[in-house]
Amino acid sequence: MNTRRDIEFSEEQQQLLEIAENFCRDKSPVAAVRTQIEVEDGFDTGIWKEMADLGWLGIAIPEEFGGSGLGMGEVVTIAEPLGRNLLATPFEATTLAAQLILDAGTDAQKSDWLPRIAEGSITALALSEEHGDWDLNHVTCEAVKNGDTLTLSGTKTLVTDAKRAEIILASVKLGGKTALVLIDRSALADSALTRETVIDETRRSFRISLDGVSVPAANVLNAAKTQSALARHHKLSCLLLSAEACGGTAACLNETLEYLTTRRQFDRFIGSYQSLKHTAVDILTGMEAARSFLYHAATVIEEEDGETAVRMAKAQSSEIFSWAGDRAIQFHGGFGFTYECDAQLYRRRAMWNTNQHGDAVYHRKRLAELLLD
Amino acid sequence: MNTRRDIEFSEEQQQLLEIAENFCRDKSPVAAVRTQIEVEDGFDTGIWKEMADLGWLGIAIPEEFGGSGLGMGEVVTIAEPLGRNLLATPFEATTLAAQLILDAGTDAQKSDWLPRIAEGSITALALSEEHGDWDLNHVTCEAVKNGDTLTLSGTKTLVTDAKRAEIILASVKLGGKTALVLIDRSALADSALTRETVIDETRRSFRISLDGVSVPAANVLNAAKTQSALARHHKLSCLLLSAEACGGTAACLNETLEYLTTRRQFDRFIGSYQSLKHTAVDILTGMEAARSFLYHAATVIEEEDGETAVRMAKAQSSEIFSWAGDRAIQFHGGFGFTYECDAQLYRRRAMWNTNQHGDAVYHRKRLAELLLD
Amino acid sequence: MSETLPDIEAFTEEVRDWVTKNKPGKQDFLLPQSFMEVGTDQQFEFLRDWQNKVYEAGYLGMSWPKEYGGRSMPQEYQDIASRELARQKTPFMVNTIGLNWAGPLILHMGSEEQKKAFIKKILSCEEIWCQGFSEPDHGSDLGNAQLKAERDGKDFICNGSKIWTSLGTYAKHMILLARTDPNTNSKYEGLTFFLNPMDIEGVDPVPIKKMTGEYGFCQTYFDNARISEDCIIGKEGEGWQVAMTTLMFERGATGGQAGGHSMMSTTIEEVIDLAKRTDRDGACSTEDPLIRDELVKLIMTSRAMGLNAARARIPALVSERPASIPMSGKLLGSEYAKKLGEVATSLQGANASYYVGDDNAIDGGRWPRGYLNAFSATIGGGTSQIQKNIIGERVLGLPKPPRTN
Amino acid sequence: MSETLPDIEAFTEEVRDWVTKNKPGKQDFLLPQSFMEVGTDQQFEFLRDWQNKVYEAGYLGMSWPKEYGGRSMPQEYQDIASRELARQKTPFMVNTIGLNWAGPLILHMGSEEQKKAFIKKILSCEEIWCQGFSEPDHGSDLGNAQLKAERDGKDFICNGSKIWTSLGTYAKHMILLARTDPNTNSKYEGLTFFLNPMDIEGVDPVPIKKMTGEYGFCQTYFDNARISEDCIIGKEGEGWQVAMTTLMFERGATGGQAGGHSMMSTTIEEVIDLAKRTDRDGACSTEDPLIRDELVKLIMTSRAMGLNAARARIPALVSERPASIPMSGKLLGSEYAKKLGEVATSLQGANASYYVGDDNAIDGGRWPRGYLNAFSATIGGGTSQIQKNIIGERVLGLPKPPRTN
Repeated sequence: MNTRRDIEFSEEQQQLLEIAENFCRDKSPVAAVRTQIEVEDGFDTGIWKEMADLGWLGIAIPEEFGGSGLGMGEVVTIAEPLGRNLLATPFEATTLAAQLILDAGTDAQKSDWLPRIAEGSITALALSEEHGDWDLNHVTCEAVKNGDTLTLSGTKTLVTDAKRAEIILASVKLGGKTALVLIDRSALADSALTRETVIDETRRSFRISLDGVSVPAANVLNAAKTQSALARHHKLSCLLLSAEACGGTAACLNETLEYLTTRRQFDRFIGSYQSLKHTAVDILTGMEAARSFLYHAATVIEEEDGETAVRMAKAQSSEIFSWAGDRAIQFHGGFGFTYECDAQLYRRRAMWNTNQHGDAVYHRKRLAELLLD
Repeated sequence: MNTRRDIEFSEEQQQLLEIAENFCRDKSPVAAVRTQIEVEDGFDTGIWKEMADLGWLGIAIPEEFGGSGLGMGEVVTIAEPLGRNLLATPFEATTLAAQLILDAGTDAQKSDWLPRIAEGSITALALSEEHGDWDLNHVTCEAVKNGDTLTLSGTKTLVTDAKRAEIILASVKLGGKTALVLIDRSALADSALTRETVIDETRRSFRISLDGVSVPAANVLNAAKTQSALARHHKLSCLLLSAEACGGTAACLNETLEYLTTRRQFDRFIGSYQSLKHTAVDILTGMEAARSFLYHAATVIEEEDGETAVRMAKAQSSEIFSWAGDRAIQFHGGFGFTYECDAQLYRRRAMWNTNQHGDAVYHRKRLAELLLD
Repeated sequence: MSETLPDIEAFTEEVRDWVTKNKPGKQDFLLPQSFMEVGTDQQFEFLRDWQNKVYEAGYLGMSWPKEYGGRSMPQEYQDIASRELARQKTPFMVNTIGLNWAGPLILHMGSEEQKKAFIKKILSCEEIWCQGFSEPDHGSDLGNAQLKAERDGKDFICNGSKIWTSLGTYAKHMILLARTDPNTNSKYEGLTFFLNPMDIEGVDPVPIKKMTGEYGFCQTYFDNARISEDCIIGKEGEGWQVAMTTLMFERGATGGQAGGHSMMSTTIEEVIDLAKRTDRDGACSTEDPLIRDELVKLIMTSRAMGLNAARARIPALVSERPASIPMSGKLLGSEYAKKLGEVATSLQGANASYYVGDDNAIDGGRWPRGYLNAFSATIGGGTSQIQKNIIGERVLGLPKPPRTN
Repeated sequence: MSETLPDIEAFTEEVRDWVTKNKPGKQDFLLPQSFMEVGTDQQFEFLRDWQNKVYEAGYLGMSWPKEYGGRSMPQEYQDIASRELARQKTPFMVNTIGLNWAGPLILHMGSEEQKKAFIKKILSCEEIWCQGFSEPDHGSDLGNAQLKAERDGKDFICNGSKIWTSLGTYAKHMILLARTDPNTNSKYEGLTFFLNPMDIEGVDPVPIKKMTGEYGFCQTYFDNARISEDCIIGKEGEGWQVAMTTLMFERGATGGQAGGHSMMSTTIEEVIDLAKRTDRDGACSTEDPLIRDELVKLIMTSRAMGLNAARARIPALVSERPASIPMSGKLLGSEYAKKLGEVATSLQGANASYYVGDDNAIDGGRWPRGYLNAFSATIGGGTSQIQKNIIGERVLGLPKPPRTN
């Protein structure tokens, strides 16, 4: 009869959050972020290795496959600080790929691939296509089976960190149904990858041509489990995007507050003007709501109410992160309009974040179906 | 090739507007409005007679029927000041009823009824029913024809000024189709009328039972013209409601500004605080937009673009009037919460106004059909 | 009983049973939704009896000390009881100022005599309390209180008036902020906080008509009213600090309140239910995509407040700004309640124009009335605008506007 | 020609034909949308040539005096030409500061020499103008300009820097607000307004990278730059009044500008067109009810601005606050433009993340870039927040905050 608390947060999560916060603060001050923007790979492989060594890539992978057997609630405690410090790594994609394999992989696939991921093999997700639709079943790439070999064709887009990835998990149509295929990066020629120019300059995004690529037929994930795995993938993606957005909003708000409390105009600190002060409060309360949704979603993500919870988190966090970034630019005045001002980093990140896996309007539409029908 | 101006405003309109503004200011200061709230009829019959003597009831009635043969653009110049001074009279309903008769009446009906209206016979519109739907064809009242007589049944709601009306124009189903019937008020027993309690206390609204009421069959308006007359009625109603809302918003804003420039808190005039000042500016710009839509709609109301124009006017004016009233209460602080503060008069009027003939969301939906499909 | 605490589960069940058995049925008059809306004797007496019944059953002031009328139990038990009373939509506790402001204040800093004299009667509803902070010309600016209290021997002679004294005509006591020294450097000095008896000569509460058309507030006039210095709580001249302490109880930043819910809040579930009973454009309102979006936004706001409260209980998840959630509650809750009333009203098409008193009014006209009444919370206790100043300054550390004098 | 004015209809047709025949075709580079976005020489030269062509054809500065290079015709003709240039989406007039600020100012209060020297070359685009009002530390607070100009005989020695000087590297002249007397009672005194040559020693415009990743502004450093007193416009020490006059031209409250459009504004029609080319939830975006509502709101905002302008021409319909519509134009237009970019971007689903330079970017990435660039107008020339102060104070008569010093 005890009422279940809406948010649970274990000792373990608390420790992880603290560690991750300190790690990200140390490794990714904004100057480092700007350096990585200029660097080809877009992230520091040394940092990636440290993350792997900390066991972060295996957090939600069962112990039998080399992970620590925790859950997505623990992953969130890493993703939020990463977002806060704009530390763009393949962490999210790699983690999500592992979950797809866990959900739909055959025993052999799990044994073969999960330990590699847990150790830090960068994994890229190739699920998007040129149409830009958020529906994971809207897939036009194809796979044709020929004996033990699959021959692939078509183009995947917005594949982050594909160049440095060791594994690529792609969606294709196989016999008319959406299938997930594991591709060893070495099966792709370098020329199959084209770097994309995206709004969030901390990202390294690629378009991948699958034309003529062959993979062993054994690399297809279990067809019977693919749909449920994709559904869970959508939820988990939204969860991590929400975590990233919550972290990003917090940093963006702090950056703005710093300016509002030091910049003077008309002989007053500009933060004393209500038009700025009250908006900052609106962002604060919006962010608090987003973070409450986030940790609630992290608590119930694997339960029946998980979908509702995570859609709320994504809707709220997308909207507030975008707004916080927008106001950060505006409130920095002329300086906000320059590349030098960090406000743009957050606003650009928010655009990327919002445009992944559905924006606020999209998720509210789904929520209406869940809650009103 | 000369570009037609989007808003036209004749010398005649200008004069009418001036006269009406002065008239309403003189006759309906807010103290008089509060007096009328306490009075049974809810309006001053002396003022009504003066309005009739000024020829206002016949403005849009052709000269052959005793009017002055002007158009709805001229009526708007009366309706806006009436709204501004919360002068609740049967002006709008009477004017709109005349237009329905003009549009769908037989020659005999026009000759019989229009001169009476032009002279000031109060006319009530009985078009609503208990379902509260804005669709004028959603009618459940019935008329059954028996020789030269129609026998009516059912209940009409939200009939303003029915008690003092000499003529009632009601919608009923006749042979399955919506029909409009002229009812001499004397055909109704007093007991058929029940006064309604409505949010806008300046209104006198009634529920009318038509059960057992008989009227001559000759009182039915031309069936072939009824649908187009109702469509035009909807547009004209929206036009006058928009005018009323624009006037009401202007008065409400001024009332608020008066407080903001005289009330001090924390040693400052409260209007110097940006949270109040900027909101007042938002109301101003929203009101300017509403008024521009209004006079554009008044210009083109009888043309092809009239529907689009008037829906924009209604959507914008409903929304801004409601918001202006809401903020007026809030910005008056504790005083705003009292019956004594005039803010509530505007807010209540805005609720009534918005809820007639479709709110902003409703009209934007129709606009989307007009503009995007 | 404070030694052998009942089992939580058993207690929860006990409360649930008691409430189910004892909650009042539907009345033939429209109940007010908070103590600020009590407009008739019938409403008042009904609510007073209900609070007394809840107290007698042991479900009010449970964490307050036993010696003054409480039960000295952990707050958790009261929370369970309060939640259950709210969940079953029982009437609110009418002695709100006593339970949530005066009581906690007296327990916090009152004298032993004051505790003995007042606390139990607050809980039992024998003595109603009202508040005398706001004045007609200084709404939100409490520091500018001008009601004069001039010392005359061991008494103070009071002149002036207070406004928004809910239950003023029923109250036995008022918590009163008055100016005992008009010649101070700062307006925040020279104020004194009294526990003022309402039945003395020269104190006259006059009901004010609200914009809803109903009653619920008074303006309380002081005409040479004589108050004893024994009525002071805190120290003479330090009334501002006492008032701030009191407001902390209200703004929910700290605990100490007696429990029991103080509002019969409208819920989003009720609005959804209403939506299902209304049509838009020839179909059920809940099929309209714009209405759906609006309802989902409201559901989210509602859930966010609940989840904020849950998160606020986990220190690691509120470490950056622990005051943020507690201090925002009043702002968010009051604006949400107003929005709820507004949306609910808008669902009713032309029928939204009916008001309380009309037979055709949907749900007796509670929705438009609810919207209007909701302003009491967006205005009272510090307007939403002032709440944002406070949050901006105290939680976000943003600067105040420069002092002008 | 000023004596025998052409027939309006014939003139309208003549302009239309000319524009149709002469407007430039599509370029192989993405054109900037305003003078604040000119980032490359290629863009600049193209735009300069186009303005020159329009001027030579007689469609720029038509209402300016013949003796200085204009045509002394009624404003109506210029308006027709300007509208047609905008309607056919021709490139904007790049010498914006010259045409809209410096030119009107010089005509209004310049000396005969200044008029002769500058006006024609502004129109022909032979000499580009830039503005030097804002400073790095005093963004919106023009009255606080600190760039020092110390008198030295008949010259002034200038030190300091100005920011947001668009076209700084191309400009021949700058309208410059500098502090010639640091010891005044009010910060608004002691300022002087110069028509400052950019090619003198010690003036150094350094391009600033914008958040879009492109260039378009400079910070202009003054290092012992020597300006002659002949460059003063107005009187020494009265620069504030001159600056305010100049801003009046920008804010559109008064006329006098040379005409020709200064922005290639994004239109709602383009956004609707985009919506028709994108999908949402498996159907065309224009079928999504929420998107439809958003688009209708934008159409309404767009129409309202046009209708406001039409109404502003009818004195009887703006008699209560004649300044309201003209003074709100900048606020409404700039916020609308930003919203347009934001909504347009949001229509693109996951593809909204592509940016200028990507082959997959819809319409070359103009939408997210347009959204970001739109901040130049919500920030520049007085932020939207400051615009609201100005409208609140000057149009609504609301009090300013109390002076703090």
